[in-house]
Amino acid sequence: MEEKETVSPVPEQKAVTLPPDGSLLLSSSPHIRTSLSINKIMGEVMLCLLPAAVMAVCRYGWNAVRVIGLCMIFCAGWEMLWCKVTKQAQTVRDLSALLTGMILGLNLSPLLPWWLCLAGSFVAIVIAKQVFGGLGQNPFNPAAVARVALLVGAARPMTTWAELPSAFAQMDGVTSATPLTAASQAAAQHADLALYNSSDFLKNAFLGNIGGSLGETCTLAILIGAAGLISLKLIRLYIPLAILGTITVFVWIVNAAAPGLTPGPLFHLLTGGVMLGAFFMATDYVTSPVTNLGGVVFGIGIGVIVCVIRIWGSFPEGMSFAIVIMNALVPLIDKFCYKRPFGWNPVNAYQPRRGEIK
Amino acid sequence: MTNVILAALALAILGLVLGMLIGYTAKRFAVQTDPRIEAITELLPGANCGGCGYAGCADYARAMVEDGVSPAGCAVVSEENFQKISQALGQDSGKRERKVAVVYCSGDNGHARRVALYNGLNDCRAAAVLSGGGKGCRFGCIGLGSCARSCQFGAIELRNGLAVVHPEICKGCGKCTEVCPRKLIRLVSAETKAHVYCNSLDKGPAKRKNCTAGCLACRKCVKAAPDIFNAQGFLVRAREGAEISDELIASINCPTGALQSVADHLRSGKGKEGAA
Amino acid sequence: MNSHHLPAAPHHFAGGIHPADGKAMSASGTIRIPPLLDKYFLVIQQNIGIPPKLLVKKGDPVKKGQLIAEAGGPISVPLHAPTSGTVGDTLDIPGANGAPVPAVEIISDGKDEWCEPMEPYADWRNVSRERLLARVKDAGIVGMGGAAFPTHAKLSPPPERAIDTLVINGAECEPYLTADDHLMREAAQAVITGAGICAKILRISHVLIGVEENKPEAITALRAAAKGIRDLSVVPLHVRYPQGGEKQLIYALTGRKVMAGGLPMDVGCVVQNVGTLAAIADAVINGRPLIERVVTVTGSPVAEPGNFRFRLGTPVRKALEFAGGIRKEVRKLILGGPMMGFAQSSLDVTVSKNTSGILLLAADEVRQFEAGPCLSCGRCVEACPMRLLVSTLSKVCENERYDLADENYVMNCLECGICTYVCPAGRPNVQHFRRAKAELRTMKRKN
Amino acid sequence: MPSNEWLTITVGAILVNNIVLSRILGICPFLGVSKKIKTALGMGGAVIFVMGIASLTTACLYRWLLSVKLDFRIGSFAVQNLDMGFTRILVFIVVIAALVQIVEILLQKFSPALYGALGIYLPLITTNCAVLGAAQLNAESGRGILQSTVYGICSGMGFALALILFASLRERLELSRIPKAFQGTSIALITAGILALAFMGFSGLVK
Repeated sequence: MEEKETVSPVPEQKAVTLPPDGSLLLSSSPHIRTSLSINKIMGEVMLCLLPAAVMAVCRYGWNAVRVIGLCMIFCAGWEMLWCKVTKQAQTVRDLSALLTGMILGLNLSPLLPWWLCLAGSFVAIVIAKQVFGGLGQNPFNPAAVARVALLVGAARPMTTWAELPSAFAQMDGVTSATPLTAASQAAAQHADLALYNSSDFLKNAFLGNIGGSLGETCTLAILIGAAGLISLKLIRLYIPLAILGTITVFVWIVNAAAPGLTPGPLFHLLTGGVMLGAFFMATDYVTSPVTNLGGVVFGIGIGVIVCVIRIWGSFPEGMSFAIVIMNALVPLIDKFCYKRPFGWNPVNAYQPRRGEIK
Repeated sequence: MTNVILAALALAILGLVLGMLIGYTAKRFAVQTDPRIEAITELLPGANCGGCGYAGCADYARAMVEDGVSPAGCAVVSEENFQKISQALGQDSGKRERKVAVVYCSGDNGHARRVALYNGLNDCRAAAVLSGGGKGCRFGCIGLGSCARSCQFGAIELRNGLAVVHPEICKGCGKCTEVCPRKLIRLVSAETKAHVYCNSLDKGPAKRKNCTAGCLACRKCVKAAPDIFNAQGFLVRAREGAEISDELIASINCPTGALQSVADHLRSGKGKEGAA
Repeated sequence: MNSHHLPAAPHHFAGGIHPADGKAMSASGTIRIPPLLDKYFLVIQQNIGIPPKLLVKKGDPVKKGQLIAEAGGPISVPLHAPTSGTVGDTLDIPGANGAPVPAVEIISDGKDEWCEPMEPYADWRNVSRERLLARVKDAGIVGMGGAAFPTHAKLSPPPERAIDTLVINGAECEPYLTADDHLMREAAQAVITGAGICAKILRISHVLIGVEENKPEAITALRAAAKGIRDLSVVPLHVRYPQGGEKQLIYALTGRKVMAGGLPMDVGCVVQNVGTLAAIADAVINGRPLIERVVTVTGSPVAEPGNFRFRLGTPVRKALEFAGGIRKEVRKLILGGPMMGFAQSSLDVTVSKNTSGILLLAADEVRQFEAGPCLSCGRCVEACPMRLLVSTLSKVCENERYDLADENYVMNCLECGICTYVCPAGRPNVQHFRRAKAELRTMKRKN
Repeated sequence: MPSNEWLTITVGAILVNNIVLSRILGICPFLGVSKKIKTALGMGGAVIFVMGIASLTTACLYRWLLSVKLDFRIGSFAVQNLDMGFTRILVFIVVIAALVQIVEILLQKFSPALYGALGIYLPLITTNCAVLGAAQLNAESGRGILQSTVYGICSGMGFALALILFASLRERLELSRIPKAFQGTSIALITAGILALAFMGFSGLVK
């Protein structure tokens, strides 16, 4: 050992200015923390929703601005009002209410009257979130619950769509129904579904030239947003991939078993709220399982329920139903999909034996 | 008409048959329970505070009946019900002394020195291991209110960083004494009218540095009333259950105000909060 | 890398993070030796276990390295004077975890004279392992990585435990700290010698030294010092906190998993910190007890951050003076690293056998806990090296449902701090778990 | 759409016309015994058992006694074309009540832990509308005895499913900071409402 007995030159004794009495902060370890915060996360998710919102405005003009804006304002308003009435600290600054409003707005029809936006926001913020204790405590996705409530309670306004100024609208001849509704009607009448599997149609669906709720028509815009979510490390891919994969496989099997019952897998992936739901709603932290395995189970459940409702149910679209139903299962999934702690049951347990020791 | 009579008859027969069947099963598979357990459970307060050391009142009642545990373990039950329980158990009940909890500290934010800011769980036990949550005194009240939250009866008030027990509400269950990491809450006879509200075993100067309301062991009180007050090291304690008149306290005039009557202690905190 | 028929060594573990490490601040330069102080305040109990028994009284003259407290039991180590002089008062000073602890004051006479040294075993290979083990104990050596567990106890596993590997922890995964890094660079030979002594005591030859890849100089130095030693390998590890956690390190180096609630010896390993090894080498070869250690003094408010060889009992106030003083407002004073160290409220705490660092954080570097609502985002679950369901646990503990906390394996928590570091809601998870563990321990003791 | 009769009965009873979430029957035990998954499992099992047996018994009674015209004579007293169908509810209640009483006694004897956990709610199944409802629905839809039994069991399974789902949610809600005004039954009812809303998505799966 190279012992250094020589004393190195000492810096001249500078008086240590002590922090004043009682100003040192005492807290438990760790003493450093990530710069991430809740409102940062919410803001970034909203940023990722922007492409879809912009596309909605391009397609539907002021109506889109109106519905999305109203929902955001109403949601924030309800949150502020709730905090005021229950005399608790204002939580609107965590941006979660605005995000809920934005997602809700993107889930609605551009022609929805303002009072339904108000009611929907009330359901989302007050009934689905605040009565459960606010952010982080709600078992159900607020936007999905609001959409389900509106779908059930106000089916007509929710499914009335603007005239589509696109080439496809004329081609289809259906202006008041989404392709999903049209396809399910066509299937019920045993009509030919080839139209919905044509590459022309699918291209339109990908680019957003079809009818539907504000934010869910343009798959491309949603995928751009999803890429943002992933690159910002806001979501993990387990849930969306499980949903999309399940839908693909399920529809493929149904198609193989009973042709003519429903259009192909691509149709189901590109229409309706699947993309928006898979990337932005099912991945909601609060209401999805925390483990990766749980996420996969959750996603598979959503995929199956969506397909069942779409193919056999009386509602043409089942994404929000599926999300809310699977939300109810999350506590169970979390319970059963949790692998135990490190070293709990070592598969490759190593037990050295006496003879092995030199 | 015949139909109705027949229906009634048929139902009556059905009822009879089923009733007999139930009667038979009830006899055949009967389970014996002691009716006293239920009766005593009814008499207990039902707060399930756990002060007796059992999992709730029903469990305690079971223990009383089956294991012969004394009913005196429940501090909360009213005198009347206590007598009834003793009767039901066929035991001779003695007179119980009412006890209340006392927080032996008067170091609220106006008196105790803060050496650091505390940032973390709002819980005394968690703060106790972190240099005691920032107050300089390592014996005094941490002031995060774990005891107040543990009290089923809402008898503890957190006042300006100091827990204060309201003796008229306190049932003496002793839950707070277990929760307090500093062990400065004790159950004492409700008859004691004044206490030395300090728990610090530090030497005088060290105590003085950390708190302006601590007992400095000047022994003024011990000299005035040696039969009531006795000094243990650097801390004076009033004898439990001693008669201490307000005049005596006034004549002693404790220099730091650590010796206070219970009523004054309750009042003074309020006044200071208003001032702060 | 090794000839043993072991599970594949993964060189990393599941979970973990790499926080901004701030090591650059103190990484340059060499270990500095501070001048002698007038007074040292030696905390009497510097080891986990039984406190040692004080042998001196006020006014006694002492020499440097003289025994001033003897081991109080099997899990206890003696304590030695850091310099020559006289024994002063026995008084209470703030301890590292906040509670006051008894300490003895040593008033220096400025001569710094050594006492009669223990017999140097320069040729340690020919000394019996019993004598080596006794020397480790007599020199007062404890685990210097932080646990302060008496090393001689760790080196004498029960005979029914078969040990085949000595795992050496040079990972130093804690951000900001570079004490082990410097030690490995400057005293690599001592580390290797210490490893050899430990291996001899354990009657094994297989030694693995794990060093994170961000310390290339240390790896080079260790490899140079270990040249020609069969069965000893220096393994570069992924840079990932908590690579230096005992279980994580063993897994990364050998692929063996220590069972929950188990000890390294269950899988045939003994883990030692590099600082401990250097101290062992010094004790065996030079016959010197443990009276000083390398400490990193760092943080943005420190004028001249670096590594120092402090005598035990040096007050932090003095330590900061040696490091050039404070140049901006301090918000937090931490003994140890930022992830697992203890925040202090007083500058009167002293350097003890397990103090690896003195870290100051300025106001703008400290983000306070906010106890926001848990979003169940799963970042903590992803990062937990023990694979606990942290989000659920955190909520359970917040509600003081310790029964549920136990069901959710809270007792396996390492308190490494990752879950709290990554939490966007700023929840004080580690504190929750600490409290839950303490409550559960008392509950279990009662029953 | 699944045309198979059995599929209709099972899927219909479990999902589409879930006895709790769609028909809003049996709410009392649904709210009462859903605090813990463990008790919910026990209760679910009890309900499946009781509903199955009750459906079987009542279907037999209905098929062979209540829905047929009876002709009999006792001595000189002759009855012709006696239709006892109108006593259906009375008979069902009496039979189910007796059945549950017996089950309760047996449980107390053989599984005191489960008995303690189910507490007051076992007697509640005695006159539970869910059990009676299943019997009534069977009688109304004119199902055969086997179909009725299967329907009863599946309704019980639907109840158990809803109960377990709900219990797991409530275990989570227990850890939430629910405003005082909404704690307990009120939040449970809101949750049940949202669940019912979501289960409406299954409408149309069976006719």
